[in-house]
Amino acid sequence: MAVKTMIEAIRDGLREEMERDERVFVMGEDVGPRGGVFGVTDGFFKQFGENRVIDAPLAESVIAGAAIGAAINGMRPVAEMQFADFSHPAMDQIMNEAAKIRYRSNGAFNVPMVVRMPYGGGIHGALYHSQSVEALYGHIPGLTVVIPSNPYDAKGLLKAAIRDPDPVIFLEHKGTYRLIRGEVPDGDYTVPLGKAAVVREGSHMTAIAYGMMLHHCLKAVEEMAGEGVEVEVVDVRTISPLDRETIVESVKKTGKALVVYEDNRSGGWGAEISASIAEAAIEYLDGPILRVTGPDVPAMPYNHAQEEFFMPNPEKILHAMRELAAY
Amino acid sequence: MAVKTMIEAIRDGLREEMERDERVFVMGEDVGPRGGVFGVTDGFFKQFGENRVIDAPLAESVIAGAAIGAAINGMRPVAEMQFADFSHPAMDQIMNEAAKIRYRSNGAFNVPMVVRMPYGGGIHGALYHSQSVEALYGHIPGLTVVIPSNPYDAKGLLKAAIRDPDPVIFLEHKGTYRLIRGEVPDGDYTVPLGKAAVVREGSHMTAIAYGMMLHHCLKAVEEMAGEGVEVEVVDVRTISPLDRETIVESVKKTGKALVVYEDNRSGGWGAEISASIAEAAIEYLDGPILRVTGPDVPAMPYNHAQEEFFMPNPEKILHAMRELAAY
Amino acid sequence: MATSTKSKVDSNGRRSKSSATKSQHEALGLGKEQLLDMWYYMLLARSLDERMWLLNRQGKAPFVISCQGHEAIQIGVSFALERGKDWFLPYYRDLGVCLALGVTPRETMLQHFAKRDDPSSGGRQMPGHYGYKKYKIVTGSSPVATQFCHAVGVALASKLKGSDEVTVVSGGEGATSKGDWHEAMNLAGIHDLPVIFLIENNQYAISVPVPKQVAGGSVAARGVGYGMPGVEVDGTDVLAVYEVAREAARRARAGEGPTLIEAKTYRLTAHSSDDNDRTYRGREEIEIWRAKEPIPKFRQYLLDSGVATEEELGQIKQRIDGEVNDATDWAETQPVPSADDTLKHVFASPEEKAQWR
Amino acid sequence: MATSTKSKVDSNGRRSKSSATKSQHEALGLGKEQLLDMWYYMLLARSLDERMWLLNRQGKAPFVISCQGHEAIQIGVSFALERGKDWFLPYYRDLGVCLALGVTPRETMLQHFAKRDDPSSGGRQMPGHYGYKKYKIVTGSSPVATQFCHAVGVALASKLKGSDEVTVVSGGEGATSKGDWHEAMNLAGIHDLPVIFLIENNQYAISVPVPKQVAGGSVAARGVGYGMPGVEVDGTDVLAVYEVAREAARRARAGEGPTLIEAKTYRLTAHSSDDNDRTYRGREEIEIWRAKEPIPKFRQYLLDSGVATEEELGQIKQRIDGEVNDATDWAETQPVPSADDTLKHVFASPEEKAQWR
Ligand SMILES: Cc1ncc(C[n+]2csc(CCOP(=O)(O)OP(=O)(O)O)c2C)c(N)n1
Ligand SMILES: Cc1ncc(C[n+]2csc(CCOP(=O)(O)OP(=O)(O)O)c2C)c(N)n1
Ligand SMILES: [Mg+2]
Ligand SMILES: [Mg+2]
Repeated sequence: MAVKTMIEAIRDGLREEMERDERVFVMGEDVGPRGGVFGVTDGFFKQFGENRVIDAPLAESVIAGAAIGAAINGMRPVAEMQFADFSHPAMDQIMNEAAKIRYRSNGAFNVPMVVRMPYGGGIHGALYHSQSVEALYGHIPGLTVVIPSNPYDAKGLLKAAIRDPDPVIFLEHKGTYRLIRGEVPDGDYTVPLGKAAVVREGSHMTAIAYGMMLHHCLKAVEEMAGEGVEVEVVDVRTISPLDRETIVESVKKTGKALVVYEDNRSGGWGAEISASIAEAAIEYLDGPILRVTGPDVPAMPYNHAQEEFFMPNPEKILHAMRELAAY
Repeated sequence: MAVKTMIEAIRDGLREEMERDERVFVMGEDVGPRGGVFGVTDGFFKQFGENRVIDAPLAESVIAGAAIGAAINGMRPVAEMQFADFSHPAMDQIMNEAAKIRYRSNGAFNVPMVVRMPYGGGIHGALYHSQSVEALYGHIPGLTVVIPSNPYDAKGLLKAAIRDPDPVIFLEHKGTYRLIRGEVPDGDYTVPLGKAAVVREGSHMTAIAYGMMLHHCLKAVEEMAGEGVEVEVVDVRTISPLDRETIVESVKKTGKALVVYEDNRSGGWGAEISASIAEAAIEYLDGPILRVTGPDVPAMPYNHAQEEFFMPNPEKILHAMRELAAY
Repeated sequence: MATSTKSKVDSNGRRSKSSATKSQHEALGLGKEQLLDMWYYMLLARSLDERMWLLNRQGKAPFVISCQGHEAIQIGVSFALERGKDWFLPYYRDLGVCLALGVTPRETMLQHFAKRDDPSSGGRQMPGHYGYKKYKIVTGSSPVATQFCHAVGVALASKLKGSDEVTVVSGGEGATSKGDWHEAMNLAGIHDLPVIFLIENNQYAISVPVPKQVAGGSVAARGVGYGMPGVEVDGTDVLAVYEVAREAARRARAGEGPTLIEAKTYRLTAHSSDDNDRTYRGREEIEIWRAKEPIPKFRQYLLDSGVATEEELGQIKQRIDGEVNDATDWAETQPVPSADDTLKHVFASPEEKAQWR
Repeated sequence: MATSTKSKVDSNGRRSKSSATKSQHEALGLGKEQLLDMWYYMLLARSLDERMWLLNRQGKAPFVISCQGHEAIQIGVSFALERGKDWFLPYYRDLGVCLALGVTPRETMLQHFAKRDDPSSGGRQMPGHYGYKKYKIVTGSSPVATQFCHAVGVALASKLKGSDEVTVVSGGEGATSKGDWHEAMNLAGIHDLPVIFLIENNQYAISVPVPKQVAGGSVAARGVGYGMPGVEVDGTDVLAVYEVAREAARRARAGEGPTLIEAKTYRLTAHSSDDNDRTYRGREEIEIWRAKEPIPKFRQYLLDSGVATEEELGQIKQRIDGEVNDATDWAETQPVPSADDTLKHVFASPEEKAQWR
């Protein structure tokens, strides 16, 4: 198996799906000759041509809305929002249309589309190139929301998303694109939607995270191990529908839970994770369900000091883990 | 004091603010001669004229966006989204612009606007005239999100919202408009933003709700009292910023918490309430933090049976309260 | 101007009626059978619509939204399409379109009563939210104008697949104020997609009149800005609408690109059963338009041109009355949706997933 | 057509240059002082912009987005406004506008280095996200086209207050594809608002060229659809831009309504310091446009028309170099934002609330 970056794994998965199924096409801003602003579709325009690699006008609502229509007419569109921060103009199409079409038509119509969005901060992207949006989309029944944390999952989950009969929001943390590497098999495989993964076993507490935050957790966890505290780590992988079973099982085993997310604290997706635990595992808990999150400010500032203040990191997580361990 | 309906109280509050301050104007679809589809601005066009009661074109994004611009240029716009379900096209303007303008300009600019939205179901409005949106807007720092449950609060909170220097999302449950009546003083008073209210004292458990659900809770609570269980009821009133203090204090006192909301369960605002309790009051809890909510289906069906299945009601709440009391 | 090179249609609107020598339908090559078909569907739409209001007043259906005044537009356009091949993305007034494309009176009444077997939504959506996969009528929602974006996507897929399907998407003039309409028009123009934008301009968006809705006053005049013909047509004249729609469909099928059609008519009822239009429009205005409305106008044409006799038209009316009665009585007795099904169809079921390719 | 009645501006674009008898600036009533002012700001914008790229390559600033190629548009329009009275809602290329309206080189460099005292955002936003309350330049964001909606709101407020302020809002041709642009144009047209829509068409939206962006190919041609003049102008000719902007401002102030201006130029740099334009455009194309670019063109005009001598222009260049060096050296030493302030300005502080009326 070759070691690849996140971006390479996503590119491989997307290319293989387009080679496998000619109904799959990509549409978005600058996905053509430019290959996408992060290079995910680099080389696609040459390989697949302008009919399957479509440079859209600067119009997120019709990018999502036309993907819906194309999906209804037999295609398998993979739409790209250049940044998750710019997906808001498409929220009506994604939340009110794509998510509700199967339900409102009583199963007659369905929307097999994927919307890819780079999200997350820590890259000097400032207020509008750093946002986390999983809580907004995760709250909408009818949408499957995915966040891979490693190249293997990224490729396998993207293939599963493209083959799913319903709309999938596929969120890629920009900080992981080139930083996170891992072994990725050549050729075809999928990773099932809707399943979280225990990526590290432990007996003293459970840390629940996804995307870039998972890697910060794993760093903190090594430290804790040195201090004699074994932390079990759950990678949520599919934000919604949430795999409560895996999370609750782990917490029942360890008795302590720490939820980590980069998004603004109030109403972030970790709140649902925490509430699900408080509902199903209360008598197993030996301490509060703590959260390490971004603060409740509108978004991440550009300057270094304030961006750093905003971002959760291994130190902040470590601090919370020690507090919880001492509890 | 006169007894008024919610809609009368909201109308009075809005009219009084327009009489008090000529910078206040309303803009929305059918707010003019039609007086709004629910009649909130009934008579305003005659009284204030077409410059202060503006029938907007069918375009939610520019209704919100123009309100932002007018606020920046010294006005006090009160924009109306005809239904909360149709506010999605304005989410970019509300979430990325209005909410972030003070922060991104480091305090130089601010947006004193109010966006009113009728929300909520149980009125045969089907998928697109029944939605709850407080979890989506509540998650955005920079926005104050308000949901009054009674006429007194509705008038006082609306006045406070209009006088606030920052953007306020004012959500009005359609089911309460004509159903909920209460005493409302004539003339000027405000109810502070950001403060929850304990509307009923109790010692055995705390029920936390807002909007229409608060009234369903109060019905169930009477039953429970008959069964010897005294339930304390907290009316959240301001969704965000959330008054955690009042909620946590009550739960510390009663030791049990039930959160009720009409919105889809996963990632609904009650998840944040539950997570806040699990973080701050865990050792006071004698039971799980239960939730009575709408199910995770895209939205409320039109037909009676399925709408009823969707809506939380006193019976469902009672069932959960008994379960929690027996715990 | 951008469009003139692309189309024979005069893109600044106002088309002159067909040549005076031949009668209007002869000039269009339409025979008696087609004309009586058109009449049948126009009158069926009107009759079902009137029945729905009756049922609403009787408290048997909580909501009605009407096609009255739009029948000539809806039937004229539908007859320019290939049934079963072309796509239609309707809006809530398009009962006439649905009927002309195959939806039956019984299916219509199942929706009106929100019955379990309503093929559009199983009683989940409000009446008027059409969607019939077997007739290639795409499910619609309440948020105005979203369908324009779906339509360009459907048309894009047709182009990618090399199919010569035509897609028609409709909406009111108020819908043209939405960003989605603009974004869809632009994408359709850029890729010369086989799509027709049909704007049924009935002078009001609930209470908001055209001068407060459409800057410049003309929807058709916006076509040129997207490099496509913008055609204005009398929406009370079914044959005039048929003529422009046929040309638009020809253009689309021939790969010549999209067309914008603004068909002007008047909303004869209140916006819906929840509306009270006395607050914003005068009765005189309504009377003026009633005099021009599509049903009597086409009836008169059929008689004057000698295409049909009073007697023939009477037989059609009888047939329709029978169908409306049958549909109402039958649908009323059909089962309502069950609460147990509320959780169904959020996602594909395991069985549906297993079969998915 | 709707506009012809409302404006003396030929609304299908292409304006002929001013009369040949007088020189261009004389015909416009502009004297030497104003022309040299224009030149100063054009060159200042270019020089600051070039310095920013240098600092970026030196690793001293992580991001640059450029005005190079847009200077004639930005200065031409700014000079048609009343400083301190009129509003401007810029986009990220409008450095020239900001300078001409009063922003200093030092303030500009504070933003570029994201320093604490940056008046646009205190280092919170990326460079190019302008906003200066004291100059009535409204804070902008990254989401493209949202500012068009804010601008019509600002203009609506001016109208409601009975003020004769003019509002100008700018964006690229890519921004016209957004629903917000359309919704704003429509609202402005309906209420005849005193606002100017300035589209700086530089042929690309990052990598997407005009044919894949603007259906029909002309932004100006869309004006008529909103009942407003749509004027196309050579965006490399500062005097031609000044002329159309002055007329648009006159119309707005006189209550004659909005104007759409499409000023055509070329983006001389990559989209930003994060872009590599070799993937989507050829060097030859760039060379062709370099030959027409605004700075040498206006310099030549000043010399040919005898308005200025090489020596005078040399002095201006010297002054600018000094200001750019001073701004850079000074700003570099200014304090950075502090982490402790991260939580500030989410809402008004208690003190701000107490003073709020
Ligand atoms: C996005 C959105 N905003 C508002 C509404 C409420 N609404 C329903 S129909 C309508 C008027 C539509 O007018 P028009 O497009 O002219 O169609 P008509 O009803 O006149 O045929 C409005 C405002 C909606 N359904 N969707
Ligand atoms: C809503 C939104 N979508 C996408 C982007 C990413 N983006 C930033 S600038 C740009 C191109 C803008 O092109 P144009 O409007 O022509 O302005 P120019 O940069 O050419 O001056 C894009 C796609 C964005 N900032 N906002
Ligand atoms: Mg209408
Ligand atoms: Mg451009």
